[in-house]
Amino acid sequence: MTDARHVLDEPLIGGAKSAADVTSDVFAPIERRATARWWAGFGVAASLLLLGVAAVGYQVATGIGTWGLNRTVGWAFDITNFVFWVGIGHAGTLISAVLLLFRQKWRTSINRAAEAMTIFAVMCAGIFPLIHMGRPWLAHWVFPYPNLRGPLWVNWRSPLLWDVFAIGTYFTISLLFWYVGLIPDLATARDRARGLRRRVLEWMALGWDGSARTWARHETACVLLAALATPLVVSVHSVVSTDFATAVIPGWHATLFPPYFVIGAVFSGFAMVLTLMLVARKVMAFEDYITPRHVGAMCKVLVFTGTLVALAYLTEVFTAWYSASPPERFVFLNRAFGPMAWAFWTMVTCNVLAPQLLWFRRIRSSLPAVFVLSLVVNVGMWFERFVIIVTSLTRDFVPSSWSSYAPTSIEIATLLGSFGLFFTLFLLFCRFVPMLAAAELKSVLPHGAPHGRHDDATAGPGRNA
Amino acid sequence: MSARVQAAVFADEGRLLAALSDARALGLDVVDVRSPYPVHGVDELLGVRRSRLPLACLVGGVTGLAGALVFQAWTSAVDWPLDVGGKPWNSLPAFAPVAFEVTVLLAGLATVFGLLVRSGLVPWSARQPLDLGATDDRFALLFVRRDMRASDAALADLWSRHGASRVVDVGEERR
Amino acid sequence: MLTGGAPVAAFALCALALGLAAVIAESDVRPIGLHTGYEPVQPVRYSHRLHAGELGMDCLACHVGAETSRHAGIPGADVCMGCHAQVTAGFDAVLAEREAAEAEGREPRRIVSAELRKLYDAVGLDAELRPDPARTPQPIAWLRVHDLPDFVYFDHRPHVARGLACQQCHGPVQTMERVRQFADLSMGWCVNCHRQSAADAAAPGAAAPHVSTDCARCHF
Amino acid sequence: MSTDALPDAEIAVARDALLPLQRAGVGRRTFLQLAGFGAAAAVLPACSRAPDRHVVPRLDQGGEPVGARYRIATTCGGCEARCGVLATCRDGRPLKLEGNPEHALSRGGLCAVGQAELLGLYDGRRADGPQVRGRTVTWDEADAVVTQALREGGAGVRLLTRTVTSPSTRAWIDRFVRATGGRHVEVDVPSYSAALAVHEELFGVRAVPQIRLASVRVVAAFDADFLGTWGSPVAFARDWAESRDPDAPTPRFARHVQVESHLTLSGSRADIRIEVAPHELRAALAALCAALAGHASRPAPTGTAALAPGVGARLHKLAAALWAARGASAVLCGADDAPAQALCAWANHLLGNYGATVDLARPALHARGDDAALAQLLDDLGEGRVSVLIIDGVDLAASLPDARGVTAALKRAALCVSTSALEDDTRALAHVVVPAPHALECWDDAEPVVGHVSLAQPTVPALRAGRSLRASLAAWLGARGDDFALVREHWSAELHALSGTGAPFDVWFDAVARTGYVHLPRRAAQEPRPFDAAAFERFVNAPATPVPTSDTLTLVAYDSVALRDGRHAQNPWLQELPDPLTKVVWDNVACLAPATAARLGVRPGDVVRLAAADGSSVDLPALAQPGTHPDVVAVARGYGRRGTSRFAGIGPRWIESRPTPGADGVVGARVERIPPGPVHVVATGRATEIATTQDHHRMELPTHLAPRGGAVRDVARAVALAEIVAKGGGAPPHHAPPGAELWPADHAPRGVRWGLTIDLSACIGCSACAVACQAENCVPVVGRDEVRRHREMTWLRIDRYFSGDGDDLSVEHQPLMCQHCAHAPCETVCPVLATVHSEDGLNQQVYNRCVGTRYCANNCPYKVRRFNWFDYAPDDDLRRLALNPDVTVRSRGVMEKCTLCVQRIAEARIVARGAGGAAPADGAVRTACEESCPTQAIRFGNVEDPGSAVARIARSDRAYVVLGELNVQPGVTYLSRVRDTEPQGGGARDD
Repeated sequence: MTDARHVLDEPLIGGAKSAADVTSDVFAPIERRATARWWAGFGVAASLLLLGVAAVGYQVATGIGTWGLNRTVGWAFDITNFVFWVGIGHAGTLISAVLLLFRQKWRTSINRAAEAMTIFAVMCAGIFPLIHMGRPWLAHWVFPYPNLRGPLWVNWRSPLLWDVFAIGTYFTISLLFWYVGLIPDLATARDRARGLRRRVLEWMALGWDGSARTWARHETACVLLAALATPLVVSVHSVVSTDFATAVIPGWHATLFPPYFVIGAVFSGFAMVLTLMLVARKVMAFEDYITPRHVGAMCKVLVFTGTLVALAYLTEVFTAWYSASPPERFVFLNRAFGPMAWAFWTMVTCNVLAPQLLWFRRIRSSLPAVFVLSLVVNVGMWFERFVIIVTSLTRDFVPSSWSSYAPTSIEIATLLGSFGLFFTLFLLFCRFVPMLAAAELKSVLPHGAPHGRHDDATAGPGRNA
Repeated sequence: MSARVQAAVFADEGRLLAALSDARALGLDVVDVRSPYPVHGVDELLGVRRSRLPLACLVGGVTGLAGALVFQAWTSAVDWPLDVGGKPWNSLPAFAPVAFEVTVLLAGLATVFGLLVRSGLVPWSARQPLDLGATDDRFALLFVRRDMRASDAALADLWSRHGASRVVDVGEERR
Repeated sequence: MLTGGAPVAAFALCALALGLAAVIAESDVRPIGLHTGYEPVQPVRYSHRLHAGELGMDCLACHVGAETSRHAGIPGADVCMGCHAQVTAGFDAVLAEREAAEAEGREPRRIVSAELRKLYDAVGLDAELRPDPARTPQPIAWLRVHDLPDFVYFDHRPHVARGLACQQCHGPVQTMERVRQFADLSMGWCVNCHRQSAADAAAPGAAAPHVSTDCARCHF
Repeated sequence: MSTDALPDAEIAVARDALLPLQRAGVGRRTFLQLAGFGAAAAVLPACSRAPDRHVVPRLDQGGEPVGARYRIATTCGGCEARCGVLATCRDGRPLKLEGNPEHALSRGGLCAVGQAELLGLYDGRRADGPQVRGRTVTWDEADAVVTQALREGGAGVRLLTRTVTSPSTRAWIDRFVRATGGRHVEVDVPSYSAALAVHEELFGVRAVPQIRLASVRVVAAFDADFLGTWGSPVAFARDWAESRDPDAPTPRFARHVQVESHLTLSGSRADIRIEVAPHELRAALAALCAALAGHASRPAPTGTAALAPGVGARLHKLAAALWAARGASAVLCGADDAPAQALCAWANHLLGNYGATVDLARPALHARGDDAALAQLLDDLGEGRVSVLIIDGVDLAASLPDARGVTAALKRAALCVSTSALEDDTRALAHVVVPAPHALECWDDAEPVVGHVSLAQPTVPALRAGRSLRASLAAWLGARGDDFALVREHWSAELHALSGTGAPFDVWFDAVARTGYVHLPRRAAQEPRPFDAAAFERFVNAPATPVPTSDTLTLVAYDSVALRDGRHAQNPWLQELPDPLTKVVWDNVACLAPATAARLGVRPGDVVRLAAADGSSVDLPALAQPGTHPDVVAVARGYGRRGTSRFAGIGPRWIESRPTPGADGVVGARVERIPPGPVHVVATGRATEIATTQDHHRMELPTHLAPRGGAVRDVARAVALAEIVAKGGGAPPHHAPPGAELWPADHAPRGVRWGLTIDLSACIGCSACAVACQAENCVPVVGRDEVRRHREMTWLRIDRYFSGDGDDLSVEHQPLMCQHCAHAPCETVCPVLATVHSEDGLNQQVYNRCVGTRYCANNCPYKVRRFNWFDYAPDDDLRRLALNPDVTVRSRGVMEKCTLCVQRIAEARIVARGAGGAAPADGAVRTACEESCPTQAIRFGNVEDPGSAVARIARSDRAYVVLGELNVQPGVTYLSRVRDTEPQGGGARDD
């Protein structure tokens, strides 16, 4: 039966690995000295991060005026980057939680890195609502804590406050989910380590010993967290979308936004996962674990979500037309043919047209092509948020206040800095944390017992003797 | 007096399960199984009860939902009602997103804390990890010899029959 | 080990974290005026206990602005001179000099206390308390005790008009040798009094005008 | 621990801040006088828990409570119209200027320039004491130098002033001229010399007639921007608004026809606007006169020249309307061209307007300059006949074309004395500077129209040592006395008797000082002579004005509403005031007709060179400005002044910021450098970014983006007078009744909802409200670069929309401020409750709670919220004294917007309750914009009180709310503009 399954389906992991092979493969990169390539990547990422830190420091010290915003366009790069990064995070949760619930075992090769990506992306995202404040040192006022002002609470009706709770919860749950899944692997690393490294890992592995009772609770907890994370991930981008959807500004004021944003987030997130995986696969020598089969599956997700995004674009335009509201209609004409049409058409090209190439197996199986397409989608999804936020704001109701927007060097440096932060964290993650979920990989090895099939396993003890 | 705990180490989960099954038939007191990934079937043989984590999760979630709704309504409509854009004091629909997020947050926190506390997974955990290879590719069956009718020989036979790679003494039983 | 105590532990931890966050965050209100008990040493040792307490002078006698202006105001030296052109020293000192002079059979000399000398210096009077053109009058730089943040508009007039006693906010000044900040002057302190007054004003039969807790009563 | 470093304390305060005063180097004496009650922050080391703040009471308070406000009646010194002013003062200094309702001419209005006079007072660059050859000296030393020169100067003494409106100063000038044997030369920029000469020749009265617009039924203005800069705009605007009341049961609506070569404020408000080039103006007047002559069955006064097609017909219609309104019409001419002025006078004469709406018996005195005398003076200077030249109030070197050699001529005076307190081109050439005090710090008087006299009194102890021309002349004549004594003496000797009062002088003078204004009925009227037809013939047969050749344009240099002739070039409020018509700040531009700009291949911002025939040239950024005649390039005067280099440091400085002055180091370009008339306009190939507050100038959407059925955003609405007349005095209501309420009635009305009504029909776009708001609410000046980035901070902006072009051009002005919506979109989105609604219907913005997410501004459909992108420090520390102590100064990172002058509401409520009332009576609270408005277009009050003025106005059929379809329920109600676009006697609309 198991053999039949293997015949019908490519193995999830190539190279006929044993559990010990998996252990040594997964833990080798974090146990050997860093490669020159890693240092090169880290150098670039850390430099970008430093640039971003300098830009943010200058902006906080000098004023939001160092951004290209104006009386009409109050948000641009800041919230674009925020929504972009939140969106990037979504694929990680989806892969780890939704695919877990659907028992999609191919997730095991990518879920750890995808979850890490989620956490780092949410960290990048979280920075922007903070620094976009005119007085970020008062950011704690968004929390409803008892105070000596009466007490004065917060405005629960503000989508920005919902964001605080959504992003806070999302980050917390993602972090917990990730860490809970990481504990067994940390224990493996601990048991392979010596000296100070072992001390640290002992502390981090929380005394994990692989006990059957603990495993049982661990599995339950993972399923529960996955069940919580799945609606959470939908809610997070829905809440983010309400920043715009509850506003009166044409181009923002759209009931379509929650599903539209969620699907866009999954789309952009999968693109980012692909980008990272294709790089990690090469750099970390994980070709046997991240196989063309994984890439193919993700490409299919990409073309599916990309098509849904295209549908959302069409629906948005249709709703505007059908509303017969002149400002609503205008905003879409203005997007497509106004002064910022270049951004709109960039978005359409990258998000709607480019992913259609993935219908072709030849392109799906060409890793360089997929890599390029994943980058294109990332760019396109950044522009989607830029188009929604900026073009809608520049020309709203009163023509006298129509305005334009151009980023300053500080904003560009801040965007680069957020990529710097993301990649710095990701490279550190590759260096210090097992990048593949070793325990889970072992459970899906061909000789391992499939879940719920212990009959098979007990029936063939000598199979790999 | 406490008994000594011993571990029989296997190279794959199939042998472990078979050995576990036979050991229980022999009346051996199997206290635990250590494995690099969850081995299904062990729970039943060990008699592990269903986890009550879902209950913790539910309690956390319900507390979060109720707490968030009550707190939002109280701060907005009772403690300091402020006219915000002409909206009603108690803007219940607007309270839904935060209520949902707090529900998930508390449910998740309760689950994880439940897991950690119940399993004793804390950084300062007193348990010394045993060097059984159970975090790599070995499967260990931990047992205590206590009031056992089976002889040492029967036991040795059991282990060799199931291909145990080694049997080691791992220390005193902690109860 | 806890049995079934996981949720309890979880909530205890959450509550602790939230409480800690609140304590840390609340530190942001301290700098703006929670200086209850602030009692600076003033350039002149002026005693409110003596003037407002023993002598029973009305607060508004010196702080004239409280009824007619936003600021109660610190009286100018001209107000002090209204009395202290005549009263130049404490009663005991004057009495002692009079007795000494009687004993010595001479005219009593004018006694000028050290603190009042500072006042005369300020208005530019010489030793004989005559205007001295050589001296430049120099106003007295008092230290402000009750000080609100600059983004708060406080007006004495409606509070005095409503019949609030000065002591309600400023404390028993008539017993203070040196004035001390009495209330914490936090926003909550203001707001809760406004709330109470609003409730009182809304009570049936109350004649007092409506009291508001609108932000723009104080912040604009 | 320093509070200064802490966030909450960052919202620094104007309240009682004396520290800046000390920094600004105000003398100790002044400091003490000002220091009614001040606190200076002195942060001590951590020896006490609270940061010690000193409070320094004034030594002698005289029982005056600290912080109480009072008003001093005085007179504006911003221009020669000399409007009445009430200066709101506190603690010995003025904080805000308001129009004086007692003044019979300005009647409570005050223009943008008048409002900004306050900032002129707090100018740290004003000279402190006299200077001789650049060295600061004592008054005695300076006087010694001048009197010595005067003794030796004899008949070579010249006194050059702008028109002197002060009777007491004029008396001293007369004495001075008699005593020295010299001459007094008056000059106006722009010149009214031709009008004066014409009236002298035709009627024997050398004066500009006083125009009474309140009772006219038709007014035709030829190149006379009487609502903006010509004559006495505030008084004219009030009269103009009174003459147009569409809400009366039978609408009384004077038709306003403007004939002009470029768009002016008056042209923007005209019912009918006719574009003619400057060289055609005479022909246009001639055509009008010919048509009028036809109505009167008299021969045309002069031959008529060809006019552009269509113009003649429209002038014929105008003539018919004027003829129908004989005796109740007015023809105004602002051109400094004698034949045109003569034709204008002829028309008024024929229409019987003299003595009715055009008063020459009691004429205006605001313009008495004599170009011939000025030319003579320049000749005298050139030939070395001038020994002492005293210049007061005129920047002659900057005002005349370089080719006239003013600079060289001025250098030839043996002694040149300037009274300018601020650096200018003329003062730079003077040997002696005896700086004049600011109008708000000295005694003065003014008689802008015969018999209408106002008194000016100091509102603050002098911040800078200065002396008025009157006091200087008196001193040089040996009569010691300060301005108070000199003014009082003149009033005692001359004016008291003319007042017709029975009261003794002291009583009368005190009463006048309280009201600030007095009418002198006994001031002798000059009876004009009968119309002198022979003199008229001489004028109209003068040589024709040069006609531009096909490759040249005619340069029209005009006064801008803000800077006028340039005397306010150093006032940052006025520099940053968006021009009502171009919306450009901190710059003057070459306005070209859109067609002309296209023909020349010039895009907005391209720098063009205007080259005159004499070889002089000036470079300016071009702007395609509708309403400009195709043959004209119109440029504002008053820019490119030497003193504006001071603004190099204004505005925030950061890595991408750019300085406010242009490449020459000064703000704008001095177009006065080249003579008006034909110029070659060529592109230089360079381009700059003009700083404007408005990018889109039409309510029509760009055609390629306009959805079907939604091509126009009708935010500023207009309605034809005929529609109102047809309905019997009521236009159809524009707004649908509010829809059903979705939410429970949690916010029951409390009987008070503050709101505004804005009558777009009365609004002339003069921007007085904008500056008044800036002055009242501590709105910072941000500099050119910030405005270029669209970060102006004005709480009240005036949107200006064009529709049509050329003769069909229609211009709307719409003041827009926070609409105080009941369902405010901004409030819902603020996460920290920094903007919420008050019980009395205000949309409150709590600066100290604001964390600066800008979400509210994004979600504001009106885009009226302003964000503090930086800390906007004033360019000059003394300016801090102009900050309103009752309004928080906002720090960076904080949102702000119109509060409906909540500090005034608070004050009124406290006063009302103190007096035992529950709420302020209707009219007791007036917002700064309302109070300043010359036409009373803005009204403030409780809209929930059915008896209030605003509630009454809001019931008008013209009432609508902007973007009513959003159902945000604004508290600001607009009234559609009414425009009389068709010939009298009915007919179809032609707009």
